[in-house]
Amino acid sequence: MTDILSLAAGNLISPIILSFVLGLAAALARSDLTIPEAVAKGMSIYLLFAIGFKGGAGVAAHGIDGTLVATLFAAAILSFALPFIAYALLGAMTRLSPLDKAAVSAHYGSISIVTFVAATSVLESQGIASEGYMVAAAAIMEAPAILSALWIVARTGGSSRGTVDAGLYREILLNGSIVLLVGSFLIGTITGEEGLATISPFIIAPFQGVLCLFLLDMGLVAGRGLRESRGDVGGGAVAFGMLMPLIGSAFGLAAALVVGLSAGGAALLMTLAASASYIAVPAAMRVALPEAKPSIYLTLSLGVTFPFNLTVGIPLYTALSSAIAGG
Amino acid sequence: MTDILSLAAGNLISPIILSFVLGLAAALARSDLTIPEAVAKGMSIYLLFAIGFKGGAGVAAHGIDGTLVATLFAAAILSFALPFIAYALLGAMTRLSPLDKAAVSAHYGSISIVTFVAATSVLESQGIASEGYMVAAAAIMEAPAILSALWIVARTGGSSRGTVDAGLYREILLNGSIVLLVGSFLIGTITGEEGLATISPFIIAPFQGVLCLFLLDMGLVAGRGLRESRGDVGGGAVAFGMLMPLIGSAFGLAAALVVGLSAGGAALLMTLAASASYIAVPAAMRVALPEAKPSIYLTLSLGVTFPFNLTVGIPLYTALSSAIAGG
Amino acid sequence: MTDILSLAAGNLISPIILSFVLGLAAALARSDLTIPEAVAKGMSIYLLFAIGFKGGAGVAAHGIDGTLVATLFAAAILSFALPFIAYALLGAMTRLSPLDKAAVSAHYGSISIVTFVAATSVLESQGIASEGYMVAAAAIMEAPAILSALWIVARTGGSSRGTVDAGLYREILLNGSIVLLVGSFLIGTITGEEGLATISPFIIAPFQGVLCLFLLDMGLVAGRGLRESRGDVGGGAVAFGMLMPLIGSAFGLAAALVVGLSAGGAALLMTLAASASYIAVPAAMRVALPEAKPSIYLTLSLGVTFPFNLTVGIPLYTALSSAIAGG
Amino acid sequence: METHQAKRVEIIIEAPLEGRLTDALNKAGVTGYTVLPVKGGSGRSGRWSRSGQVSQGSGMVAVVCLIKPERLDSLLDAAFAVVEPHIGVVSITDAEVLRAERF
Amino acid sequence: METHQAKRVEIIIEAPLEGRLTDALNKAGVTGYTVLPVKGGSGRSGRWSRSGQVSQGSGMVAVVCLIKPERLDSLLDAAFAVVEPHIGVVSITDAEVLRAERF
Amino acid sequence: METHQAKRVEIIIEAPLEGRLTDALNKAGVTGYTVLPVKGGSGRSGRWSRSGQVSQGSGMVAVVCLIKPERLDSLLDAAFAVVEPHIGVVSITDAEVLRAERF
Ligand SMILES: Nc1ncnc2c1ncn2[C@@H]1O[C@H](COP(=O)(O)O)[C@@H](O)[C@H]1O
Ligand SMILES: Nc1ncnc2c1ncn2[C@@H]1O[C@H](COP(=O)(O)O)[C@@H](O)[C@H]1O
Ligand SMILES: Nc1ncnc2c1ncn2[C@@H]1O[C@H](COP(=O)(O)O)[C@@H](O)[C@H]1O
Ligand code: NA
Ligand code: NA
Ligand code: NA
Repeated sequence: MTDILSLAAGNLISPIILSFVLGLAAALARSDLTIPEAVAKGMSIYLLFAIGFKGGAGVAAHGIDGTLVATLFAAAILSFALPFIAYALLGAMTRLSPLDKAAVSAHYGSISIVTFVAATSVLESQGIASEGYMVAAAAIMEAPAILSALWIVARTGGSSRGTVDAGLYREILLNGSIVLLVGSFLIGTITGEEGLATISPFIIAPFQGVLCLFLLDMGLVAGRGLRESRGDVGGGAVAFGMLMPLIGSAFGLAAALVVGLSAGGAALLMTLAASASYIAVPAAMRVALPEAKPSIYLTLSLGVTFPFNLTVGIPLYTALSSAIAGG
Repeated sequence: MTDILSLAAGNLISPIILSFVLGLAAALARSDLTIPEAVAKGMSIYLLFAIGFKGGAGVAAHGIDGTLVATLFAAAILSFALPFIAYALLGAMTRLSPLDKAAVSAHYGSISIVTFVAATSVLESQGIASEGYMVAAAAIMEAPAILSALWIVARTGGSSRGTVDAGLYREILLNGSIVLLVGSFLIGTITGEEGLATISPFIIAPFQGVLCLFLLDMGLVAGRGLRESRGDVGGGAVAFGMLMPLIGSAFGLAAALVVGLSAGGAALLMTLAASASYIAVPAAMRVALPEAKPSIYLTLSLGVTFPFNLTVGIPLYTALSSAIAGG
Repeated sequence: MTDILSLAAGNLISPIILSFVLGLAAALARSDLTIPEAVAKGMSIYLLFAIGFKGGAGVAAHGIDGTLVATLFAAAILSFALPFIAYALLGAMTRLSPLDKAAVSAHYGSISIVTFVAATSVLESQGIASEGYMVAAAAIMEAPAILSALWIVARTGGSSRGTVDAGLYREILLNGSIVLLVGSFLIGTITGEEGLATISPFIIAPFQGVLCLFLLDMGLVAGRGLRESRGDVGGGAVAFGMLMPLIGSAFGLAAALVVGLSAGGAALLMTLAASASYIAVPAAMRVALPEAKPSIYLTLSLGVTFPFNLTVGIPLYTALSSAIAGG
Repeated sequence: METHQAKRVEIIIEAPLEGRLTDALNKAGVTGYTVLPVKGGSGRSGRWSRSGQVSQGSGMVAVVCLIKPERLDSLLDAAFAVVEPHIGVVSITDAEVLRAERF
Repeated sequence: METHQAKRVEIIIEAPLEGRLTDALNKAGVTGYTVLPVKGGSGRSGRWSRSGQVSQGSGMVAVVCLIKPERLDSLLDAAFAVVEPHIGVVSITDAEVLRAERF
Repeated sequence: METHQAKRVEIIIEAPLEGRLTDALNKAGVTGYTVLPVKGGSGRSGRWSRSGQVSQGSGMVAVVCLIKPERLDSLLDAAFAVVEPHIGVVSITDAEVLRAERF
């Protein structure tokens, strides 16, 4: 326990976390500090490309490990299953409408790639290795949760006037971040160490620094969201936003043990299961469940769960996985 | 021949090419992956600045070689002359209107700087040296082809209602990419190795990586263009888009031999002659020949010739120039 | 004197200065070269973050020196006082209206962070050390000058119909660049050398290169401003734009000697005092003194004083401070 | 200069629906429109702003259509079907255009 | 399709005043508006363009409000108080809107 | 609040022609206008979108002019001379403005 706490403290004063805190504080104090939308998108493209490529190069270096298929399968199952748990939990903890509950559930079954990235950099700084194909697991977990949420809406008779058509399914599956993550993972796998060598001064050396600026922006966006959505999100929902990642991570750990991942891989799967989407899922919800309130699902995902995972969650998952799945 | 093929294969699985392919595939599959316009422009400014500076620093390091003036002169002649060949070839191979033929010809006399950049990085990876002032040749080749095309239009009595005025000539000559390329070339020449040392962690180390993301965007743009212009571009035009670069490169090789360039320089002049503009010339055509269809000239330049040069052309030109001008 | 001149000459042919000159020349020649607004803002965020972080890490490494508080105090006094001198000088040298004089004065009491950044990189290239907390002095000097200018307007009975309200004060104090500079300074101080090590490939290695592109953009903006404001700014005002930095730097030097800064720190305080704002103050003037003409204050700040400091001022301040405060 | 009667329809809608709206317009025979970026706004669902948005889902766009008056109704029907469950707003203004043959 | 009378008010104003304008609109009970980015322009105070602007203070924005005709005056009063000392322009157009309950 | 009759002219044109259009407007005595960025669009020459455009030549812009009714014709003549061979569209709406002295 002391170990976990000291790890958490060490994590808390890293440039990454402090950059997030700076953004949060600036937004809450109503500073006019902003990062242009195009620059924020540019950084997110950089991070996706870099993390995908590194994962792929890792697979190329260490060969495809027997657990690859099992891991991807487990990841998909997690993403499908977690929304049901989230939905039930929201029913117990909040008074949200069925549509809002379904929309929130979709976010928690899916993943936040920047939380994943932050976890990989914590692992790196502690010298813990992890399977390169965890990136592919991340990509796989983006979409299934959305289907579960739509299924919940249909089953519970909650009728939305949104559009659920072939176009929507294509958009979900070919979402830019999935395509970029899978694509760069494949490029990394194909070009391997040699490919990585030619571009590592771009995708490895400056990675932590870009992550700082990106988290600064996440802090700004989260802070602005928190400021403008007071009232929509009650205490029960906030508690959900901190309990659900713990539950998710427990399932992630169980899946990692069943599959046989390394301690690092287990920490990453826990992080994925614990994290909540803030890009792919909100866009899909706008189309499919327009009556669900963005101020609820975005505030929970970005304003509560994301900082929770960044500060408390990741050190916890890392410590637990090392204790249980590790050597 | 086997050599060329294996070189081509090696080239094909580089991160650069695969990034382009990823973009192309994503666009054709109608993924919503996009790179913000501002980021794409920012990367192109970076690439122009870096390539110009490196060229200039190269000239500063190796001194101005007797062939400099002859090379620039030959480059200008190539740019003036190639549109006439392209125009005649288009007459034989397609049924395009005279205005469309003239507009397409202007593109093929001018150059694509990113094709040039890709060729320099292939040369580098094979350890083949080239003259730093090839960058200046690239800058010189941007504009003359436009004049030839306008002259063709005037001569063939094809009347366009576009505006050809002093403003247009200033825009063509002081086009942003020409100014940046020439300007950074001069800065590189003036500040030399010392200047390069202070900024090389910016313009050299991450260069290949930025090029990957830029080519990802080129793939996205080319793919989207291909998807939306089906029908405007027939089989004859597509064949032209692959034959013309070969013809252009033959003229480039001849010019390189006459001038006495090194094998690397010859490969670059071939690449320049083979490549087709997609920035400076389309903008000039919009003003000068508004009736010419952008869907034709952009599709040919970006959708056919650019990928052709990237995958087949550059390895071919490199191999040929090594065989003929080398050793 | 010869020393200063040769230093100035050495400074003049650095990539940084030449990039600025390139931008200026391109804009004056009416080239269409532009850097997208989002990219320019992204680079300025990068520079602020990097310079703040480095300053903070410097403080963490060398400990808080006794002169810290005195320096910050002196910086605030300078920023408060310089507008009064500027206002009097403008009265003697120009026929501007009282509101215009007040607005210009606010700019000269405040600071230009990119001038500061350029000075730090000149110091670095000459191996002159400086106090890390000079960054904090820069942040502190942004705002007080605005208050002085508003006070001058009130005192001289010049009535503006602009809005001076609590909102304005919050905007001035929580201006994005102040928040980012102070925030990253604190992060640097907290995470120290260890934090710096994780992100130095991002904030140190490519710094000079980014600065080149940023100065290219500054040149473009300054050149475009000069082109469009001819007539508004007379000879007297231009002379003010070159005399005022010299006067400011003299006060800066005096303050540095009183406080006991190192030669490097003195050069930076001189530069801060000599430089004129072009971000925070113009925005505040738009709100508070809308009748003051932006074409006057922006032309003086960006078109006259900024290039003056970059080319003549910084080498002069560095040489003087080394001669007087050094050794 | 000769001008012709037309309607200017402005539809402000969530960015993820832009494609669906323009597809619907195309199906209704409306092939001319221009899409403007939107920086921020406010409405019954609160205030929002584009800066720093990492999420593609959260922006809006403004689609402007110039159209012959007699075709207005089919445009509005098509647009309404897409906009209805969503948060966008639709406004119509009388306008005149040059070069009627284009609309 | 049924439409309702409305006014479309377009206010072009310096970016640093956007917040003050929308606050004033909110106070006047106008909670629906859309902000469009502006790329450049020209007026009595000369030409300007957004490209390469490093200064947040120097751009402009266009705020578009659709509003019930009877509420126009209070909107204009609120807007004018903010715009008056500044360089922006305000224009009003007759419009029709779908879904009147939203305005 | 007192308002004055005006015309709102909106010209959508290829970005490389923006400078020529505004120069022509200036020559015709029209010195007030605002340029809005355009994100994409569709017309007789097909669909296009700004995202990922590497080419400065391929975008469009919208130029909005508020002008006294009596000066409309000279504006349209000037604009039409530039727009005519190109693909842009021009629309005119009746409007009212505050502060007539500015137009
Ligand atoms: N009255 C209005 N005038 C202009 N734009 C509006 C208006 N009402 C809503 N909007 C725009 O439509 C978006 C969604 O509105 P709402 O559905 O009311 O939340 C807002 O963010 C605004 O951009
Ligand atoms: N007549 C007009 N039509 C459209 N926009 C205008 C007009 N006059 C001024 N503007 C806009 O308002 C800004 C400030 O105008 P001014 O106060 O006249 O300098 C200009 O830069 C334009 O963006
Ligand atoms: N009816 C229309 N309404 C609004 N914008 C249009 C219309 N027609 C064309 N445009 C715009 O003008 C551009 C060129 O149109 P076109 O010349 O028809 O290809 C399009 O890409 C649109 O941005
Ligand atoms: Na999850
Ligand atoms: Na060529
Ligand atoms: Na100063």
